[in-house]
Amino acid sequence: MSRVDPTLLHELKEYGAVGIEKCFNCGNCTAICPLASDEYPFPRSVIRRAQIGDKERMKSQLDPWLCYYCGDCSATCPKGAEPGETMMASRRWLTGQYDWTGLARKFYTSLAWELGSIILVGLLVVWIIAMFHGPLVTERVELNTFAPLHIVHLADWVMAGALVFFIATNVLRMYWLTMRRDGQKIPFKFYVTEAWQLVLHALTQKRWATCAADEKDEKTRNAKRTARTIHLLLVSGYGLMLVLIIFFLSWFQTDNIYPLWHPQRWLGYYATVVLLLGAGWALWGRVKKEVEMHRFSHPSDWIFPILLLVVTLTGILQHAFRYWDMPLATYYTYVVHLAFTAPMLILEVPFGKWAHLYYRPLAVYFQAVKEKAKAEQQVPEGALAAAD
Amino acid sequence: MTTQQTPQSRGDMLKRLREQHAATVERTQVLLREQKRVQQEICKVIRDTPKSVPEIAAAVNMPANEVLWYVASFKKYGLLVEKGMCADYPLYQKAEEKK
Amino acid sequence: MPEKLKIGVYTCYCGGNISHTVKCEQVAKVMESQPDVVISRTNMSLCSDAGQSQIEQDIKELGVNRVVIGACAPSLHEQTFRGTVMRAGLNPFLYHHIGLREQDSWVHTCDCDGATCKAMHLMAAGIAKARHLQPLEPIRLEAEKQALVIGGGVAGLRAALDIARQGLRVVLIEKSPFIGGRMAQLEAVFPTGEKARDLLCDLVKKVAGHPNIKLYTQAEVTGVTGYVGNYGVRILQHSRGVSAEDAQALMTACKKEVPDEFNYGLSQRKVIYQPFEGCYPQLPAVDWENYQGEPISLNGGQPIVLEDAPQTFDVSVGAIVVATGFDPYEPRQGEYSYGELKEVVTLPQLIRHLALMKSGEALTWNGHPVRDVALIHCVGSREIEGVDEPHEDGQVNNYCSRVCCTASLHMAVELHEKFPALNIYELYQDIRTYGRGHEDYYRGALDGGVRFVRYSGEERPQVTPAPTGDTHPVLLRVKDSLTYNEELEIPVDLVVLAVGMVPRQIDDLVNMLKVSRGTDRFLLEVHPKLRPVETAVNGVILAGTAQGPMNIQESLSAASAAAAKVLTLLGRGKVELPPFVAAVDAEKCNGTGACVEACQYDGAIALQTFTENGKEIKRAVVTPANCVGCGACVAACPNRAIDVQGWTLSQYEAMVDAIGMNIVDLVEA
Amino acid sequence: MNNLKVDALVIGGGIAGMQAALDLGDQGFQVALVEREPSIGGKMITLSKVFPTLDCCSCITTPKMSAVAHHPNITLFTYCEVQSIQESGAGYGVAVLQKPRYVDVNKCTGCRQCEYECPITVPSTFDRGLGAYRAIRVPFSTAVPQKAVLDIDNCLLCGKCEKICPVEAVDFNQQPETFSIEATAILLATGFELTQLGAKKEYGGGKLPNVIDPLMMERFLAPTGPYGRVLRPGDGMEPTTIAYVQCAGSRDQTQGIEYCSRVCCMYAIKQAMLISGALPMAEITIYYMDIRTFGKGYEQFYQNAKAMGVEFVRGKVASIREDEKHNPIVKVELTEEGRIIERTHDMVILSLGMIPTASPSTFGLLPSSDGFISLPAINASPSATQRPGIFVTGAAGGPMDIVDSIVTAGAAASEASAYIRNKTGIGVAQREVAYA
Repeated sequence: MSRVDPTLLHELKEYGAVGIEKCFNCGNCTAICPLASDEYPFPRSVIRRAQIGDKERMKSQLDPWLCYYCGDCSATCPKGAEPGETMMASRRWLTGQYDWTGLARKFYTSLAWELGSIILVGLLVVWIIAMFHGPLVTERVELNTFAPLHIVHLADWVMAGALVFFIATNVLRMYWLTMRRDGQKIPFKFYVTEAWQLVLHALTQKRWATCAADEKDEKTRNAKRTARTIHLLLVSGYGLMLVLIIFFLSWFQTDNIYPLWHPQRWLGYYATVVLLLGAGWALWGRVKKEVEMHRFSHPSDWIFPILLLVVTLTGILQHAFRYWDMPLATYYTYVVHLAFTAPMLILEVPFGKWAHLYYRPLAVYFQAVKEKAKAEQQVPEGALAAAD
Repeated sequence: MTTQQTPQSRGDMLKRLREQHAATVERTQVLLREQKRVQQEICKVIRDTPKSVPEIAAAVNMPANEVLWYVASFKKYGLLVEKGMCADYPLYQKAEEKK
Repeated sequence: MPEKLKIGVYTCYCGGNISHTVKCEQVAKVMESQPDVVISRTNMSLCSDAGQSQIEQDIKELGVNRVVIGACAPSLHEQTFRGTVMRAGLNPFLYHHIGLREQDSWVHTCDCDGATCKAMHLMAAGIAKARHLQPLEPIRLEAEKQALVIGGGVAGLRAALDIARQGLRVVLIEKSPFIGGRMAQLEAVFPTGEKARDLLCDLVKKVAGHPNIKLYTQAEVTGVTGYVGNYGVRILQHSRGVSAEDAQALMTACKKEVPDEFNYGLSQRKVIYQPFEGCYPQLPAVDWENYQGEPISLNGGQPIVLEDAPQTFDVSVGAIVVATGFDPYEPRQGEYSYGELKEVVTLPQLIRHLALMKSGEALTWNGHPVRDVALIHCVGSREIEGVDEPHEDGQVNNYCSRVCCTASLHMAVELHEKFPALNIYELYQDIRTYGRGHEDYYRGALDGGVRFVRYSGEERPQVTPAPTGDTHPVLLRVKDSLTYNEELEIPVDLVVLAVGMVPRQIDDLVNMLKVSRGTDRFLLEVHPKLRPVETAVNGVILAGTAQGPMNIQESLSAASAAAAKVLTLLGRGKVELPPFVAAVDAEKCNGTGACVEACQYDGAIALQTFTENGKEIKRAVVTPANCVGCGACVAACPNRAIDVQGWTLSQYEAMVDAIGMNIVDLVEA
Repeated sequence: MNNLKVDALVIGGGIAGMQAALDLGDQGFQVALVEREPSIGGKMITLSKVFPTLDCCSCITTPKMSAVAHHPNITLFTYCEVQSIQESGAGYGVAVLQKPRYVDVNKCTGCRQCEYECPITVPSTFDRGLGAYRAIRVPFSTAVPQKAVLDIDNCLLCGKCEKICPVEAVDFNQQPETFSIEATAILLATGFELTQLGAKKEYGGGKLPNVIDPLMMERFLAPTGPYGRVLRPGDGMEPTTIAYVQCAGSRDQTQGIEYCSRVCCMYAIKQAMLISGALPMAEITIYYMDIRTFGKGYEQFYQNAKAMGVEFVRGKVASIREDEKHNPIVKVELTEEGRIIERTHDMVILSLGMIPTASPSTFGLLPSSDGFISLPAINASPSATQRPGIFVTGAAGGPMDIVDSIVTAGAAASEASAYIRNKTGIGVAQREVAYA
């Protein structure tokens, strides 16, 4: 028995849901979806919970994360209810629900909050550097003098620590809401045996391939494949960058110019190219609105790729200035670069759009764990029946 | 309106019309040959034993839906008759020639 | 010298309906050998043009002078073939129709041989009868070029106007003191959003101003005699009670108030009243039922007691259009807590409630603001036997009322537009927005954020008072199939029941007109496709919701179609009745009077005194127009002096003999 | 051809047009009926049986066709197309094109010898392409008029038909002719077409051989159908599991048709019942969103079908593919359970929607947003159009079933007769009425 709550629909609209009220529950979206299943009959499961305002179920369901927004549902919806966009908005809403600080909710529902916080963190970075930077060597580029590596690295680790903290606590909440609420007993062993799924899906987004494989229309299929490939490249780009910066900062914040064969050069260039490609593609797509997933854009859909693009561009510039031996330009670009990088990482990763980086694979992992547990529960019953 | 014509003038008129509708006539002549060929083939297959549409299709190497269309047409114009069922498929056999 | 009998026999395949069971070719073959048969044929579809032409040809070329057809039910195509026979120059009653489909092939689908044998018997009996057929002439009577329309709602008005503007006279009677019917109680109408009363006013103006229409309000039918073309209808009309001079004063002075049925009891009205502004006739009327002789003081003067002086008069009409309309279903006490919880209302009530509100006023009910409202569909409709409680007559309303879905979505859209903050729920089984522009209301409601909850007729929603301390006064419980059959609780301030349509209480009229009702209790047409607005009683035509649920557009169409039928019937001032009526053989009748006693129909048969050879003798005389040909007199006559034409005893005997024949003899005959 | 002056011109010889013509003719008006096909009868004559009474369709239609043909006040023009409507005098001047039949209708007796002689077989449009007829033929067995028509586009011009014709009716010299009809009032009964079978690509209509339209199914169920029994068109198998996909051409924004086509629920249920009769072992599933059985006796009809074992599944079918045996596989969410199923059927019928046959602009009328003729006074005078004296009946004025079409035919006839009387000043009494 659940009590109908008319407010949830309005709440979701604040998170950018469009057309959700138009849905007359025909089930077309769920049946056309290549990823939906009996256990996860989305998008309609999500739409329906939203329509009747079943907040508890909304919070505890994994469904929104299992969708990669291929857009089949929206393209074929007889009522123009944009189920795909409802899934997108539900992911934002869920991010807000998992986040205990309340910041995610603020960021998604208020552009002022989001932009304000980004600017604030950016200015803070500028202020800190302005206050505590080392001497400005103008004869040649000496970045490590301007911003001593060990301090930056320390700040890096502190930031990483904070990120880990926020992510871990939010993930714990996600785990609590999705895995513990429905009373299903899940043996711990499955969390271990299925852990590989987490890694696999985080790295490959394997399920996304199903969306394209099911598509009959060649043009749409190619578009879907391209979307996944570019997204994969993008992920590899910032994943790589993150690893490089956190563990190999000394390669990057350096006054040396490495030879081309050095990983700093080719790994850096690779990451830069795919980041440019990915962020640019996302933004260009949102301008053109040709494919389903880009027809509607919430502010958060713009801000994250813009930040990514700016960070990449400032990174390139900084690299170029050092190459051309322009000390001041290098230092200033460095400050600007950090002023964008810091808010992007601090705000977008735990509280913003970037959070889907870990929520989605986690959901796939949780789904796998649940299925294993369910299968195990069912087997003895079947076995008993057979024994009878 | 029709006027009484001699056989001679009729022949001339048809000839003239065939020239006028040359493209249609050419196309329908091809169609006629094809239809005759299919008719002969199908009739050969079902002359002695009744067969179902998929069986005929396999024998004449044509898509089953096209064979069915021919079968329906032959049935309508008395070229074949239904002769019982085999599982879910009705069987068809060539009708006996009317004298 | 009697002409030589030449019988043509036709066995119809009925497009397979008969031939799938009956071996028609065998039947035809056997019939060929029956005496006097000159031709026996089969046909895939005898009623088709080709089939009919064949019969015509045989009559003309082979000299066939008796036609026997074995086909569908005579009710379907006897008339068709009479026309065929007549076109070929033969008397149309020299033809006999055998219902091979209904009486044989449809009831013996599993027994082909038996059915074929039965068909042979039936056909042989038909041939036997045909040998005794005599030419008959239909009874031709002058028809009154005037029609009666019963009911002054939108259908009645439209039918009256359509008949009148083509030159026939119309008597339009309305039971209540004002015309307009249910449509007057509506506000905006779908799918256009026009004002109902504006549309109605236009129509009323045309009707009221038409020279061919006589309008009687507060009038009802108290007796019907006669037959198509010549109905005598007795009408009782109550008096208005007030005159143009004293009406306003009396209305002001009148103190007694009763619940106003125009607003479904949401307001009070005086017993001298006008239901709404712009009503027609404008003159107020006295509600005699509730007035009950209470004295009224005019300007402090002597109290006056108004008196009803009902008048009775007769009208002669050729046809009667029944446009008695519908009543909104009145839920039972306790049905969805109706009558128990103040927060449960019907949709018509809500329409009136909104109409009574001032513009810009917030929506309240019973003094409390309404924040959440639920509309429940199919109340009093689509009821299921064994699940829903039967009504007084033991039946359930198992039909769909057709208009409630669109009406309630229309309401939802209107509520959303007027009160955007309102949360609206629609509890439905199937959304049936079938008509042009209707689906737009469904879309409009969805776009407006109306929540839809789908229940099953097997488990209707529960309306209960909310536990104390709840945020809302009413709690709905419903198993929602859109949410995977989970049970939902919906707290609301107001529950609106989208009630269906039920026929008006017109038992007296139905009995007087001898029309029949369908299983849904609405009046029954002859055939939904062949004669969709006619009843089985010749000259009694249906218009609008008396026949079944309809919306305004459909009522108008049905009314116009009814008018077309009346015009076809009465347009030429003559009607023809079938000649199958009793006929007395003067030679055999000796005036026992048994027939008169047996007759159930007024003025159909009577004893008259004749002077013959100086002796006064009594004999029965039939008035064909009043006789229905039931045959009661035939059975009563001890002298076999009466026969029903076309169904004489000798014909029956011949048929029975043929039926009783051994099949072998039949085949070898 | 001489110009004709009539009281009313009915355009379209389907059930609505025929009924309107009969209603007017019975009242004594002179009526012309123009039909573009070689026979009147419209869509209804192609049907098997009709809901909710399950009368055989030809039992209702053929007598009406015959009545129209024999009515002394009705002049019938078949194989004719209305080209334009101009206001003229007290009414309208209508230009009509008589298409050449290449057969002299005055001579032809409908003996069909030409049809048997003709060497070319072509798909029969009467059987929606699944049956066959010859290039010269009587369109169907109950056609009115029962006259042959030659399809010149598929003709060999071999002259065999001309030679065999016992009455020398075949006339290759016929040319299209235009004539005009002057009418005081016009009744539009141009009817409907089904939406395209392939319009929704997810359903594979037109590509998958065993996914068909409902009028095809009507032909299979009709006793005069192409196979004489119910077989699936892919390979002639008697189907045992049959599915109906409701709203396959209606209530779907992606197809540009948001309205309800009103008849599909009932015809699907009716066909299901008829199939159950013809193939007692058949399992029939109807996939639907809302069952709209709103008419008189319709709800009971639906309940009877349920009781007979027809399965009703709530869910809009998302896609149809086929297996290697051309069995269509339907994918749908069982919305009441939240399960997604893929179910294999032998045959799938797409319950396509209704769209208008003729563009309203042909008659100088504006279409409504749904494409049908707009009805400016829907709640006052439902058959009136924007032009005075032009009335609409049947499905030309929106999707409609036969029962409603017949009622609107009566209504349009009533409106038209009042209009004609008003225009010509002829009252009922003065009118010299000829009766059948």
